Amino acid sequence: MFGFLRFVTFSVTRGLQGLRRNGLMTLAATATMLLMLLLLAGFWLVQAGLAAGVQYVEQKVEIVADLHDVAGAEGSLTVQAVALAADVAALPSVRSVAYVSKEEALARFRDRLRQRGQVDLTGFLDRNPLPASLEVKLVDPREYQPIVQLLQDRSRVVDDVVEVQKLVQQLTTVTGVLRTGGFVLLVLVGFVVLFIIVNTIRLAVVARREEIEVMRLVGASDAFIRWPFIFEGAFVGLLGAAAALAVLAVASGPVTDFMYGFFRILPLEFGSLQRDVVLLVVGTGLGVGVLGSWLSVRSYLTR
Amino acid sequence: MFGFLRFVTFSVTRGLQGLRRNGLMTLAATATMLLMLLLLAGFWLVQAGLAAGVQYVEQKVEIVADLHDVAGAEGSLTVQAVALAADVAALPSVRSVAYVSKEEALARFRDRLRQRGQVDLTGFLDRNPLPASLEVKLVDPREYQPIVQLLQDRSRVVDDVVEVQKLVQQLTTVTGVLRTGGFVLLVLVGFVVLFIIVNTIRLAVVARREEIEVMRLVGASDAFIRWPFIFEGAFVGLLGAAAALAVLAVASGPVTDFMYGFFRILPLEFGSLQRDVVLLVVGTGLGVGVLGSWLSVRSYLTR
Amino acid sequence: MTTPTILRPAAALDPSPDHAAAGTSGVARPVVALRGVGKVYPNGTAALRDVDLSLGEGEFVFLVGPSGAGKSTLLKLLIRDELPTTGEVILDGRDLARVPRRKVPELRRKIGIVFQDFKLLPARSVRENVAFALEVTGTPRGRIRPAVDRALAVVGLGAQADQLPPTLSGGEQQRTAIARALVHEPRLIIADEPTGNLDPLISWEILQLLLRINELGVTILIATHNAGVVTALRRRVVALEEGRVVRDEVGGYHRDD
Amino acid sequence: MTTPTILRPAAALDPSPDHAAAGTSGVARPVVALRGVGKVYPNGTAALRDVDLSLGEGEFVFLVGPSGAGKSTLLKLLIRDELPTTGEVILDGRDLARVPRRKVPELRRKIGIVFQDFKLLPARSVRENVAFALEVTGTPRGRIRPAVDRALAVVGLGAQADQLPPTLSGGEQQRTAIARALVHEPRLIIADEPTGNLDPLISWEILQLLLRINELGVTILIATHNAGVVTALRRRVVALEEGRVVRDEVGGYHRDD
Ligand SMILES: Nc1ncnc2c1ncn2[C@@H]1O[C@H](COP(=O)(O)OP(=O)(O)OP(=O)(O)O)[C@@H](O)[C@H]1O
Ligand SMILES: Nc1ncnc2c1ncn2[C@@H]1O[C@H](COP(=O)(O)OP(=O)(O)OP(=O)(O)O)[C@@H](O)[C@H]1O
Ligand SMILES: [Mg+2]
Ligand SMILES: [Mg+2]
Repeated sequence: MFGFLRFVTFSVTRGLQGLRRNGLMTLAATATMLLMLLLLAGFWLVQAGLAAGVQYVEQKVEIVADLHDVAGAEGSLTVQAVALAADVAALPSVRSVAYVSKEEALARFRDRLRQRGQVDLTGFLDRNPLPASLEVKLVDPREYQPIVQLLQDRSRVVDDVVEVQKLVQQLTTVTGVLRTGGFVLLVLVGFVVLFIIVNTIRLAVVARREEIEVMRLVGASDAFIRWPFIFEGAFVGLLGAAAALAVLAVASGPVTDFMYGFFRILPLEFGSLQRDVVLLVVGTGLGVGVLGSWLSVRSYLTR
Repeated sequence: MFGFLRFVTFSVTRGLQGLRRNGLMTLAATATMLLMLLLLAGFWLVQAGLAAGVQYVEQKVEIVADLHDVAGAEGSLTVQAVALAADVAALPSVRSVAYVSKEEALARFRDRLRQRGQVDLTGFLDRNPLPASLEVKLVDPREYQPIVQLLQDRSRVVDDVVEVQKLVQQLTTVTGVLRTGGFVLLVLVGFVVLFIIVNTIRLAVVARREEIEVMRLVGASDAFIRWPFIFEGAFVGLLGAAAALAVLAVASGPVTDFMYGFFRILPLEFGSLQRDVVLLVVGTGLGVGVLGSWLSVRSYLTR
Repeated sequence: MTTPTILRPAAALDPSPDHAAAGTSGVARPVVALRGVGKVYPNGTAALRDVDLSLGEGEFVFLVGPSGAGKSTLLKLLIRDELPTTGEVILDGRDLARVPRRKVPELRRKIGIVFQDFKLLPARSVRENVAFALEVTGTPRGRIRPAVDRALAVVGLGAQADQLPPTLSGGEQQRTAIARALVHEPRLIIADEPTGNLDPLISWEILQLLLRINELGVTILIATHNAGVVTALRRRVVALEEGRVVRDEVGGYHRDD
Repeated sequence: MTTPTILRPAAALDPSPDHAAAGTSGVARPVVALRGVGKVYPNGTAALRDVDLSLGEGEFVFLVGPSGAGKSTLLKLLIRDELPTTGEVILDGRDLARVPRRKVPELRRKIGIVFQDFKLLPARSVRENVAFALEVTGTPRGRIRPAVDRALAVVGLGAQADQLPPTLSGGEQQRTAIARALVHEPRLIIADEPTGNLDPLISWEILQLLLRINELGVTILIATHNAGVVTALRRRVVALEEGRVVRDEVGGYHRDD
């Protein structure tokens, strides 16, 4: 027990000494760690923003079914439409169904024209040419096919399922590409980061093979040789992570403002983003530091 | 002359020997170089794409001046409008001016409605409610103010300068942010790349301080000490650059297809992109390799 | 070190005939035994050929022979830094080739070794280099400091305790290496050319010290070219030549003086 | 190296009295002169104090003194590896402190130096280590190979030419260092403890070699603890003690033998 305590004290002390003694190496490794962690965090944030944006857009995807528009039969058609809406809403893949009446459709159309600064020509109309419609929102926009089918089958009520196929397909392709692309990029950057940090630590350890050699010959057990280096690697990782978090904290104000201003249009839900970033940065820093040291020392021990 | 040839041969030979002898170091440095160059090239491409996109969008920015619409006075107004168009076109900050007649405006409006799948209500109209207009494209969209002024002054011809202020402002803000942000990111990534490669090479040289020490003591002149390392750094840089270009060449097919599909909407002009990337990658690799070696060796020479 | 008086070998000698008489056979339980040991390095150099040797507990033995004869190789086998190509090396009754890797550090801790090339850590002070051997083997903090101070005093390095090895003279570096080998009070001391960089005076002092330690029952094996010392002490001398033991008897550096 | 015959010093000696008589004043034009030289290292150690010394062209001088006396420091001053704190070091008529940094390599090329810690490159073979000194000073390729082979033969390392230093015995490393110092046929040879790892036989052979080279007019300065060699040769001996020259005369290692 005492022995173990002594061992830990020894390892931590030696690890810290190593940091101080190998100034250049420590600096190089820590700086590399910092930059790589920033890169990783940056990519991760962009990826998270992208994912949130994509999700938001997907939520907006809806199937619109224009209903038959027979003058005089409005009453009975409305009843049938409401029944259909209830049927559709019962499907598990449907998030919500909204019935848009003819009047509401015209009001929306006018709004849109006004918003876009286009000329409102509806004043010249003698009757409302817009049909009533059902707007169906989906849980997963890729599963639109069965719902479109159902709506088209009710041809007594439904006049036309508006352009939904092409639109949804395009959108899901785009968002899928963005999602996958972002993830692939994140993984790639992650590998680059891992590789470069491990490499830097390895170089730092190579420069101290003499020390390992002497420890071996003097009768130090593997644990006594390995752990100081591992602690040293862990310290480098934590230092780099702390520095990276500090930079992120300082930068987060302006960046958030900017992002917020830029993406104002999308009310994105970032949820536990902050906690995730801290975990990512600290975890990667620590993990890579320890892993790098472990690997580097191992090749000198197994002789 | 012979001496110089011998010197170069010596340096190149030693440089190559150094590469072979310091296997791990060379590998680490080259791999770091490769990854960093890929990162740089990737960022540069994204930045180039962004810049091209922004430029395309900016080209589309135009000032639209609706002209007075007095029934019966069309003839005289058209003459005045053409005269105004000529005046505006003479301004240096104007790229082009187009006169859009009432008929053309209506045709365009119908086209737009059709494209968007909206209901064409224009059939119900008894007369063309759209005014003729002047569409002015700018060399630099940020310089819209004087032109707007000029158009508004001619109030005999010009009825209203359409929403141009807000729109242009928003757009130029967005594109400016994208441009600056992209550039700043590119510069940051560039620094990260420089720093990490120089660091890696420095570590590789530190591991060989003994060699430099012996050369010094044995009476080698600074040039004989320095140049083998510089050639070694240059080789590492070129190796990394060649590997990066190979990766880019292999990846370019699929990536271009994807990008093309994705950005189909924007007929972007990439121009000499390929040549630029080759120059960037090779130049950076070589430059950083040489610089890193130079800096690293120098600190051992100036003692 | 500052007194130019010369300690004459005869005046300093403690003949202790029981050690001197130990001879080839190793009267006491053998601490070290080599049986038919051959060592061929990967590049084909045969550094040792069919060496038989046994050191009894408490013996004091010189290992001599021309440059390249295989002395350092033999010492490296004893700490399992190298493994023999043929034959077996037995330390404390155990065949080193059969000791699992995990147990090797334990064995090495019983041995104090002075390397021919010192193997000091350039970034650590003299004191830290000596303390290193204790720290990395888990010695309690409180015991390290006094042990290190004692070892440094014994080799006359008190004043240089805080210098770094690159700022030491050759002899000071060698004495640091010796102090490190002594500091954990090993039962077997192996010294490879421990006086090559030392003036005759300090060489004699170091040997006096080793003799005193030997009297406490510690086995000592010294590879050396220092003919004067070897000849004057008339202890057991094992002579190697081209990897073979060509002589093993009490006597001087050369067969006939 | 394989013949166990012992070359007795007397048998090997070429007394050449003109050198032996050179004495303190340096009859010939002084190649090396130290005037009131003091050296205090940054940590405060005074390694040399007010040293005056002059070596004439073609002299053969031993530098002796206890460990830490300042011998290596003195040698380092001669190749401008260190600068003196006070006084001047004059090499070939030039004050080393005034030689611009750019000119230093040229000066060093005229000197062959054997370092106490060898300073061999571990990743290069023996042959390459020796060739290194020629290559980095711009010697034409064609002249390197024969010169290196000659130097290696002279120190008896022909067989080990392609080994790396870490796979050499201590003595072989030392001989590699000696070969490197000789290979460019310098006009001044400075050897710091060149026989510390060598057996008496090879030590004598190396000294014979240096004596022969000295006869060709090369000035030679050797720092050593090898009392036997110094005493047998009866050349000029400069003794340092605590950084001061305490003796400078023709004689042995100790004042009174
Ligand atoms: N790792 C190695 N690989 C190849 N050959 C080696 C290795 N180590 C030593 N040798 C060779 O083995 C021979 C014996 O070497 P060793 O170091 O045992 O000699 P030594 O007796 O200690 O000599 P010295 O007195 O010069 O130190 C030498 O010829 C040397 O070149
Ligand atoms: N770079 C340095 N910094 C500080 N002190 C030093 C440095 N180099 C040498 N010294 C000290 O200067 C003194 C003289 O050292 P020097 O190496 O000249 O001795 P030496 O005569 O060569 O001894 P040895 O025979 O042991 O090699 C020693 O006490 C040493 O500790
Ligand atoms: Mg040896
Ligand atoms: Mg010295």
